[in-house]
Amino acid sequence: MRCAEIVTDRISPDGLLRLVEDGGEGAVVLFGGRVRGRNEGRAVRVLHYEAYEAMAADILAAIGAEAIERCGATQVAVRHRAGDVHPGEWSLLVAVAAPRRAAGFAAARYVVEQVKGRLPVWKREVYEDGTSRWLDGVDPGVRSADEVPMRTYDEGGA
Amino acid sequence: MRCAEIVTDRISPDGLLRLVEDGGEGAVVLFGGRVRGRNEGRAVRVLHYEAYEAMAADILAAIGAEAIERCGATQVAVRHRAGDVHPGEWSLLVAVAAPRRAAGFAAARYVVEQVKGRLPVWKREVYEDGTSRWLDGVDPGVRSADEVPMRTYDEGGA
Amino acid sequence: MRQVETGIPIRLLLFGPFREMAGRGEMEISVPPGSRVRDLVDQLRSAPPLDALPAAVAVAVNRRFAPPDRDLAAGDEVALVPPVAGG
Amino acid sequence: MRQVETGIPIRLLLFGPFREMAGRGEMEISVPPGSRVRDLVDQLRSAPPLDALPAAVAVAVNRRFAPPDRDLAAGDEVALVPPVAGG
Repeated sequence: MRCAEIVTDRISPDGLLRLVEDGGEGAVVLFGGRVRGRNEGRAVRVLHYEAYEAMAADILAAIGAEAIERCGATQVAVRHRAGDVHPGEWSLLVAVAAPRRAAGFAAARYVVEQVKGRLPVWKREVYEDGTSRWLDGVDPGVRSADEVPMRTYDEGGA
Repeated sequence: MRCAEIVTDRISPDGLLRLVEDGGEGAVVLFGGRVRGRNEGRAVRVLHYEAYEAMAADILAAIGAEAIERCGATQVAVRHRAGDVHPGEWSLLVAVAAPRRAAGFAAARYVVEQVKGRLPVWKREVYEDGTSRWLDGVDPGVRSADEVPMRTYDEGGA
Repeated sequence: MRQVETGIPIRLLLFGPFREMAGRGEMEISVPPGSRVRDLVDQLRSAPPLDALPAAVAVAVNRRFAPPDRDLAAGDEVALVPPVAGG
Repeated sequence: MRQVETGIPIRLLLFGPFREMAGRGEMEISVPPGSRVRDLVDQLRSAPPLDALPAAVAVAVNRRFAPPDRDLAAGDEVALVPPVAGG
């Protein structure tokens, strides 16, 4: 693990890539999620991220460690924004290094899916017309303290 | 398609990311493959890439177009090195932008697998002791001119 | 009065839509001895402002997701976790 | 001599291990009229320096992979494609 942070400042791919590049591994995979200027036909002014920061930081670190252990990645760096994020800005960046491409892709995808499925973060979309709403979320489930939820995903799905 | 090039100069993730970033899509996925300093226990001095450059450029462009059409990516940029590539340098960089993460991951993976499976490129590994050898390749098959080979891959495999 | 004296003090955290429902993000509350997570949720749901809590609500105790039968202890930090929307 | 006069001129490209086998990357050759890709490969395999070509070899005609029954025409650029190792 090189980094697992919830931050209010802007984040950049370069910064994250540098954190995982120095091990000399053969494969590096980066995922970046950005706020879009339009959602479901409406012009978005800003996406406000609310986080249970202490818990989210713990979970982000756990997700990164799981990606190393389960997927065979060597290095994982992940940053998630909190606060106001404007269209075009990155909200989530994940960088992984791995000896092989399959492990790299699997680890990056694992981190992204787990972030979406269990990170205690909520987002309120604020539109250009001044209205706003909480975006639909995913039930993180009610689990025992030591149970790590596994989610499967369909590579070809949405 | 933003870029599909076989180049002898060094390539960088930043440059490729910038090519796909400007569309404002929600998901960006980058894959980078690097030359490793050791392979099967031997110290590598340099990896020499030989390419059938004209055909490779055509195929690279076709692969990118297929990733857009089949996987739902919006932008694809791909660069592959030719000539001498030293340990730590990127040999292949793929950047894709897509409306959704699944399409982004699928497209990036598609490009990487197709590059490995059908790009007319060969590599000779030169070791620190001065010896060298051609690395094992994959039979691209003998196909009709219009048939595009499809390869399946195992997300969890090597 | 006896129940209040022997009640277990809990720090309740509310986020996102639940925070808006409650009108605040943090509450100091008291639950009867022997209460479990499900008892706390039932108690909250029994009266405003959180009477509109969904039937199944994820709960974290001391920053970890906890099952409904988890016992509560004095000083626990209990968070009601709405459906999450990271990424 | 007649065969040479009516032979079809082909530009043959060789890469990687095949280039090393042949000692050069490019050859101008001539094949009999009516030759297909498989005939050319058989012809090359019949004598040095390419007699060690593998039984199944991928061939590109004018920069596209071509099947064994593809007809060859004058001026075609034919490449013998060893197993590829991109990435």
